[in-house]
Amino acid sequence: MFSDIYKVQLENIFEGPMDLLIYLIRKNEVNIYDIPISLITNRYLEYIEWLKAMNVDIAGDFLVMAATLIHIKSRMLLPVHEDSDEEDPRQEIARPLLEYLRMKSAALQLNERELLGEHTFIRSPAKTSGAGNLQDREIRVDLFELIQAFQRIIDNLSPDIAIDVVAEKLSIKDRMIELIWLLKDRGSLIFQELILSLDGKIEIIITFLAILEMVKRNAASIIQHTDTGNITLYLNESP
Amino acid sequence: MPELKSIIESFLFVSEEPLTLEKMKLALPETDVKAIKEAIQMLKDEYDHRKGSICLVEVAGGYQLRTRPEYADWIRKIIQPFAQRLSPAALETLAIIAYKQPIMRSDIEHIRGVDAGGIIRMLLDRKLIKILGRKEIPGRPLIYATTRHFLEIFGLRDIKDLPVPKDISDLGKPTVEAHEMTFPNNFIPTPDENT
Amino acid sequence: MPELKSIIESFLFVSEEPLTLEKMKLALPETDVKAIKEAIQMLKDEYDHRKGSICLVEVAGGYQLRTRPEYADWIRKIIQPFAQRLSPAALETLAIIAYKQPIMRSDIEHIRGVDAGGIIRMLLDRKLIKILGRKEIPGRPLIYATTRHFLEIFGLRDIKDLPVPKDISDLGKPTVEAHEMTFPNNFIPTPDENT
Repeated sequence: MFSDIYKVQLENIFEGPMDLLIYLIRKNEVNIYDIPISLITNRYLEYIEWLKAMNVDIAGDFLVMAATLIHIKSRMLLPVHEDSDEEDPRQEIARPLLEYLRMKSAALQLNERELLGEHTFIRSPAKTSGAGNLQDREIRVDLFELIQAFQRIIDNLSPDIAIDVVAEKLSIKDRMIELIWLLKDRGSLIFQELILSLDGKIEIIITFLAILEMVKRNAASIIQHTDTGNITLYLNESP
Repeated sequence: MPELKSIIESFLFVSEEPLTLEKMKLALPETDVKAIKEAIQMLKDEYDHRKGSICLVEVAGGYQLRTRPEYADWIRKIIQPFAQRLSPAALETLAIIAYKQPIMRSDIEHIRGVDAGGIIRMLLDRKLIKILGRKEIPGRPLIYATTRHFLEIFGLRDIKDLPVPKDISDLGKPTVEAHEMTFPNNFIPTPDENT
Repeated sequence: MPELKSIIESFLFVSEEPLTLEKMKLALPETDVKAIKEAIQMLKDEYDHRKGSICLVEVAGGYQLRTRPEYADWIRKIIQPFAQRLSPAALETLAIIAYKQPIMRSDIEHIRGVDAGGIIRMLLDRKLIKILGRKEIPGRPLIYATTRHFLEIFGLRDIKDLPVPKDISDLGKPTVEAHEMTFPNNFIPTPDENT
């Protein structure tokens, strides 16, 4: 039960490794452009160890950061040539830290604004107002609502109805089967008309490939009319 | 403390329904009813004097800010082009067509379990869906698909961009928020349920 | 015909969301945009002059009537906003999306160093952000951006109106308690010393 309490506390205090790192940098009053990497790494690891000792679940992110710090520390130990233009290994951590701090300050600035619903209020006009001509009204809806609507349907679906969540992908094979089926029904298909009835580039390409495959397999023949230029697709009699 | 008259004005501005004297008194426990009444009268006079489009009326046992009747014709012009929301039923039907297109009406009805004729017609009218052709099966039923306008409405370049429920479930559960900043719900327009 | 200024006032009074110049122009086809703009300015001056509880603000690409901040405490006595709060983590995520949009989830997580799924979903639910589409890279991840509602809530005219984030390198003195992890506002920005 105790571990549960600590778990909650850890998440409240340090939401992620960046927060912990910033805390340690502040606590030790060090310059972010000149981080004493071994001090901070040691403190960081001590903290992780302490958390482990307290039986707290540590998110993987914290361990990744520990590895990053250790890596930087080891790189700092390597001799560096005076005139080398290799950047300070600590940049690897300083840069994201600064970026994170910038975003933190941006969040604070957002929070300091006069917020609608907190500092300032608008009218909530009566819902009865204005029926208008529905036809002309624009629609206000967003994608998230559409997905949620679909999710709702899936959730409420009785188990005997199975539907694929992912939009169906056309396969050349399926298209061939469809074409054969169409040809059996109609006898022939005019290529131009067939293409016009399709929706989207992918469908046209798939259909085209399906026709080529059928001709290659000798399942269908293509004949172009000399006068009209129409290309007609016929089904070959199966042997 | 701001002027009583202005405080009352702010109350009337944010209230959805006519505001009673009792409610105002509750929000202003240290002010007596007589002073509130006087302030309301002053405010009413001010609105009348100013000759703007808004007036203060006594209605349904309370007070309310309203537009003057002379502006009704103008207001109808601005209300009309206002964005409309799709009903949950329409949204669900649209979602089925979007994700399962090309699809026959009977399949839509099979999935939703109810008649879809009216909604399909409405979606056709609104140019959100189109008739793609007929399915070559007995009865040659019409098949439906979404339109270019649909993509525009949802800001999609291509139907392939349509996020699937998995994209959302991958995000996990929404975090429960319990800190600092207040965001009232009651100012976020709620969907019209009356399509 | 009533005064243009008053017609616009009636439009603003009945609108659910910030009203754009374009929409006003559509409702007033015979009036030119310049005249509409002038009338809006006159109305704004009038509201400022009158010193009531209401003001006219330019926000989210449009215009809106709002109560003045001084009245917030009073208003909360008359209406109970269903307080929904944004945690510091949610605010940070929102800030990252606002400043870096359009942005993928992985980029958000890279900056904050933690999973962002739950918060993204909550921000979507609250209509502060939206799915903009997919990025054309392997896996075609969803990309996110802020909404108009975000601008409306935070009182921003447009996304360019966002305050410039300060470069912070001086982390200040540590606070005694780890709980007070939020940073003081009075950081002195020092020049970027990156080499």
